[in-house]
Amino acid sequence: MTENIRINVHHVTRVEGHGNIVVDIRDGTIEKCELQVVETPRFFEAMLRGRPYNQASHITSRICGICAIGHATASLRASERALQVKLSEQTILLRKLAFHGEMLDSHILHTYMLIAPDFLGVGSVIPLAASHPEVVKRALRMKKFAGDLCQVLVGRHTHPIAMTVGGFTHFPTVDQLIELRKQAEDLLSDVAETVDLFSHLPWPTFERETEYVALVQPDEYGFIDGEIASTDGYRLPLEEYRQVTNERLSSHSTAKHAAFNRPSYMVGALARFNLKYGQLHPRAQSAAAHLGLYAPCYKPYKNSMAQVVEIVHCFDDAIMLLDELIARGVEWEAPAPVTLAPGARGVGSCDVPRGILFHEYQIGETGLIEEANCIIPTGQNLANIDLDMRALVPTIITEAPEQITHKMEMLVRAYDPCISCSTHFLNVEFVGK
Amino acid sequence: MKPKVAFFDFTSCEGCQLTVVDALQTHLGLLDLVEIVQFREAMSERSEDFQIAFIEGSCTRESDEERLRKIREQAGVVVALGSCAHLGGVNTLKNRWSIDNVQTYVYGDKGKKLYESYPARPIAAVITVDAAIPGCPIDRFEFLRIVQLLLQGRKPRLPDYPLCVECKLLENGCINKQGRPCLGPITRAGCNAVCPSYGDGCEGCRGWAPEANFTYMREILRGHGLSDGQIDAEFTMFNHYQLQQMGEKTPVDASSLSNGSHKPAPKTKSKFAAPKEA
Amino acid sequence: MLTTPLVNHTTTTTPRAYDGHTSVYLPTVATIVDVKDETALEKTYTIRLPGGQNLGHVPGQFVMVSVPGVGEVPISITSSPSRTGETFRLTIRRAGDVTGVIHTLQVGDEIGIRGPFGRGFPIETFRGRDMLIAPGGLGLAPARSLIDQIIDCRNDFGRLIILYGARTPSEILYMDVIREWQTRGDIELLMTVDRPDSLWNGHVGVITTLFEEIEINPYNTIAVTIGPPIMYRFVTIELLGKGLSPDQIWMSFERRMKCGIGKCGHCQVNHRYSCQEGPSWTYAEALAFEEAL
Amino acid sequence: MSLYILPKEKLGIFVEALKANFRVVGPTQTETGYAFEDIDHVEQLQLDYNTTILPPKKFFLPQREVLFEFHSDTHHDGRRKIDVRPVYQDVEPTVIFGVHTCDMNGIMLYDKVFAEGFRDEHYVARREQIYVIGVECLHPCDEASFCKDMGTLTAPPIYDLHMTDVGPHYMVDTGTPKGERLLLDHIDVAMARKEDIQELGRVLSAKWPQFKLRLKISKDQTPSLLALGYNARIWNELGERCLACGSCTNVCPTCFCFDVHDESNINMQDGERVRLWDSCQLAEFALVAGGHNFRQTKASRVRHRIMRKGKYIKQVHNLLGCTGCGRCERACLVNITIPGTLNALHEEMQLESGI
Ligand SMILES: Cc1cc2nc3c(=O)[nH]c(=O)nc-3n(C[C@H](O)[C@H](O)[C@H](O)COP(=O)(O)OP(=O)(O)OC[C@H]3O[C@@H](n4cnc5c(N)ncnc54)[C@H](O)[C@@H]3O)c2cc1C
Ligand code: SF4
Ligand code: SF4
Ligand code: SF4
Repeated sequence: MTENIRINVHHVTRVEGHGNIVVDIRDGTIEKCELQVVETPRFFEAMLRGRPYNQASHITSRICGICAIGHATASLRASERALQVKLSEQTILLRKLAFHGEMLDSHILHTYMLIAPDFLGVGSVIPLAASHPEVVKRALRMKKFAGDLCQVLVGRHTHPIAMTVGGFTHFPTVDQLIELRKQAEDLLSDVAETVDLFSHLPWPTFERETEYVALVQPDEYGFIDGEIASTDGYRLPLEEYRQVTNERLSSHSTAKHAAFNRPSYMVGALARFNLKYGQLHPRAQSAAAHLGLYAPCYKPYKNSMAQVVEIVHCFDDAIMLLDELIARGVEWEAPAPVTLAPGARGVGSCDVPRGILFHEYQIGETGLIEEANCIIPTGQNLANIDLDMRALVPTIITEAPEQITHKMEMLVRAYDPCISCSTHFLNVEFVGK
Repeated sequence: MKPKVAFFDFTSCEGCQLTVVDALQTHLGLLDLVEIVQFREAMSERSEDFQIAFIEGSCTRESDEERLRKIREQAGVVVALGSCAHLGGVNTLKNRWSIDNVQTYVYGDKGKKLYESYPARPIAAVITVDAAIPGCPIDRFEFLRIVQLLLQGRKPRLPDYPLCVECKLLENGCINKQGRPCLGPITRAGCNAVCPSYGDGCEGCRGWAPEANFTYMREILRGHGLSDGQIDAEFTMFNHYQLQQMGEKTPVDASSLSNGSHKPAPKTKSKFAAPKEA
Repeated sequence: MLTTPLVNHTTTTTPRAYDGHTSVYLPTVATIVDVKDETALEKTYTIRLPGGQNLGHVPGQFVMVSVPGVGEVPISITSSPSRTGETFRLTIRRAGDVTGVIHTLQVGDEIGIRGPFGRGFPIETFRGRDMLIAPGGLGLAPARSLIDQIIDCRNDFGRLIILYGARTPSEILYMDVIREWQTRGDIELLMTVDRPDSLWNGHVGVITTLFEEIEINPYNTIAVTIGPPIMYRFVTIELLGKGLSPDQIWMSFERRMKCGIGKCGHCQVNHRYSCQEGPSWTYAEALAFEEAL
Repeated sequence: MSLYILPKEKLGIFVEALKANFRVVGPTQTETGYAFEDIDHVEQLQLDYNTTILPPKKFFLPQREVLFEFHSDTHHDGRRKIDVRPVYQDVEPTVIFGVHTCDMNGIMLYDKVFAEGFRDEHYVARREQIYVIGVECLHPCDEASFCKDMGTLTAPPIYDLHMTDVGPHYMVDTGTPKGERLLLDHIDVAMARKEDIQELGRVLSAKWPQFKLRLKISKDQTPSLLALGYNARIWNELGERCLACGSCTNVCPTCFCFDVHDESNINMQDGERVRLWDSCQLAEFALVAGGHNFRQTKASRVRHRIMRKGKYIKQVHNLLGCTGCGRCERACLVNITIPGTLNALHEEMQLESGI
């Protein structure tokens, strides 16, 4: 039995952003066990002050290259709710479809390129391409669809172009949608093989129950708008998100930790799965069964498994949306009008690959943003990661330090942390509140 | 022997590295030409022995300077990857206020001292940079072209004409002609006018074209009914640092900048200097 | 071999061959048979076309030299037609992308050649005249084609005066050949450098200072000056001062070129395409267009 | 040649019949205006349209055109070997519908530039397969056009077919034997009768008064006006304003300057030499190695463009370089226009000479 262990993983790899894992065990007791976020702070909320509202989605998509469409969507929803914009049905359909593009891109990247190498015993996707070429090729085919979907709808995945307050500035042609539909259809066998691949991996069994929080919608397993729900039974409208996120500062990270009813909670694919398993597309439900994933699941490593389930779900949902759009045709629409008023406020929220994301803006009469607040999923997960690590360490303490390190890294990676995003947090007391 | 390349990130969204990953997916042959020895976002293997360093992100704190200098010492060629590294980019929006102001706004009075920060700047403000791949995010085809040029031992060149050239070749309806702002006429081409092609005006993420005519760009935007403040907001989305730098020597709308003549312009204070805190 | 192209453009149809025609833009693949270092910046390449085919040029013309993957550049032919059998020579300065890569090529390597292009010097009309040739710097490369041609039928011409200016002694081209010219006895050759080194004991100063040292018959002299714009402008003034009329003064205009066949527009001097109607022009012709001088 | 009558309701049949054998392109409506695009259904074809953003020159000289493919390789003996193979891009039987008379003048110039002198086989190969179907302009496109000034309101003799809308039907003039065959092979049409020809005459003479003149001088005077005005003040004023964005030349039906460069594939051995549209308004156009730029200032570049339009091209090809289509005026964001410039130059020259 090891009495003293010091682990210091400087800049965890295969995650987005810079984080260090620090574990310090003396005489068998954990002195320190934390994920330190060392990403440079970026101050997006501060930057937004004084900018025209229609720039906000373009500025905030730059918070994160992986969840760029997510940030843009949350930002647009915040402005739109503040400015009382009524979206057309077509806009809503196109937004959902673009969102699936990002969800797929991110989940495929994470499961195949960042997680799979751990299980298949290689350091990264580059040797994986040599050892398991068919796996990598399949991932690339699926990722290409995700990329094409984003490109056709909004110009590109990283920093979408065509999304604007009230609608879109560019529309796909029906021919392009038909082409995408065909592409998706052709990939269904790849999707099935993906499920199969991940059902055979040796998933760690570590388990720790916590509170799971996600957005819920009445009639779908959706990602945009809705209500905040928790596995502890709470339901809140978006406007009251502060009650959930409750951020507090932490001295070991430039991101702020969040706590709702317990010391920590988890957001992301597993949280969504636990909360709304019943709303998944049938094929996604059977994929979950094939993977052996049942709600509720308290195994954080299986967050990646829930992502695989969501890949299936998003594929099917994208095909449904494509069918609907192809059937109704796509019209060029001018963005819906805005109503400017003094001190208009709005909260926009969506459940991005890594969990719930909130943007809140106050927009002045001239259309300039007066106050802004953004709460990022990884920020909400940090406290939970720390607690998971503390619970994990005693169970593996007898293993070799490299093993321990590896398992810790895998745990952090399972959360698919988007550290560069997480370095934004509030403290803003809105004036007049 | 294949040249060894490494990727580094500073303050950024990692979207440019993601674009590199995309480029590797579509052009796997790139791996036959170079050996990637460090790429934290995508791989765990790591080596400090490299010749070409691609650096993403701006420098936003003093302690990052040391890391940058280390990379510079090791690398034969340093390439700024994307707007943040090349221009300072969107990170420089915070430079409109004092650091204390933004720190307090985001972290509160108690938290602000916890995290180090200083005005954001391009990496060229800290170390010598041999080439830049502009864009937010970078264009994957330009990335591949520039890698090729480096491998041929040529000096990477960027288009030195405005975006409108590419936009016209694509036969897009002009955004400015529709009365909406587009910075195409003063922005360096190379992205294949992707924003106007998707119906949105260019925001200048690739930096200014060498002959950018700010005076008349302002006139055009005024014609759309934009106030000077709104025009500044348009100009500064990615280029706040550049405008600030120019502000020390020349006013942003000095006509002397616009006509290819290089006579020095009169000294005036930048319009883009940080506003006073309320 | 199939590789993904590096451009995000698509062509509307698959390119297909247009049978029976050759493209004017398609270079002939030629072989480098000799490389000679001239100065730190210039090398002379001897090039052989397939089957040793004769280039068929006149002095003052140029070829377009291609390095596939890098580009194509105009280069004057430095060998004279009288000495061009199965090979011809180019002297190339390392000035940028294409020329930089050319400098890495070696004997046996292949390059692309198109041409010869342009209007050369109408050497037939020079017969019987005194020739004053005043090249500056790299201008000696195209001038040498003319000089060698004259030497090879030396009796057809009157005096042959060469005034050559280089920036420094180390930048002097073809030193071995120049020594030969100096010893022949039928060439009056004066050289100058702008900046001498410790070994230089010749003339110092810009090329125009050499004019003080020569007497010419203004009625029977044809002058040819090739060099950078700043240089030929001053040389022209000297020549006019010596009593030459504008149509007795020939010069060469080098502009950016992309096609060599009068279409791409880059080399235009007012309405004239210097790749076609030039690069050799008389001063009298040049006077008619503002952009020339 | 001969005149035929094509009833309007038969246009669709004609287009469909052509589509069996040809790529058919024509003016279509876009979000912001009109553009020449492939015609999939006849409803897309807009024969009464305002000038497109890009002229039909894009079918004659594509924006990006592969000239040849290359392969370069290092041989086992260490020698660098190269291989080249010409490519003729976009060579396919194409019918271009609805070409305005101004744009036909542009095509006429292109034919001189590319098919005469050194024959550009890439152009000629494509050109030989293109059928031009013109359409008579019966009213001005908008205030930007000045075709009447430039004498381009009548069709030049380069069309294969030329259509005039005379109400219930189009009168179709066959300009070439191959045009006539194209028509007769694809649709059943009657020859025009005497009264049809009279009707055509009425329509044609009714159109002229609707077109305004914008130039203060006649087009034949532009070369001499420009010769006089080489050193005019106006060039500096325009140079100040110009954005050097190249839009004016890219949209111009008579601009044909191009750049050539090499694009290598990722393996760095195979690649293509391509030609791309270039613009004399861009800084690099006349720049040479070593840094000397023969047209350093924007003023000198604006002047070069106007000189080409009104003088140089005329000197070289005996056709004016401007068709009065007004595209450059529509594209320019700082209002630099051909009529405006020529008129201002005319005024400046008059003032100078004290008239
Ligand atoms: C008629 C003529 C004859 C010439 N003869 C010689 C000679 O004998 N020896 C010699 O060393 N050089 C000669 N030059 C100059 C030579 O063409 C340039 O040095 C060369 O084009 C530089 O190309 P680069 O790619 O190396 O440089 P870069 O600076 O990388 O140029 C980029 C591109 O611009 C164009 N370009 C740049 N400079 C010139 C230029 N001066 N002329 C034409 N195009 C240019 C070319 O297409 C070139 O590929 C001649 C030029 C002309 C016009
Ligand atoms: S849309 Fe923008 S880039 Fe395109 S032509 Fe207009 S101003 Fe130029
Ligand atoms: S259009 Fe402008 S903002 Fe958009 S990618 Fe290009 S340079 Fe950047
Ligand atoms: S110069 Fe302008 S008006 Fe004349 S043909 Fe060209 S685009 Fe048309």
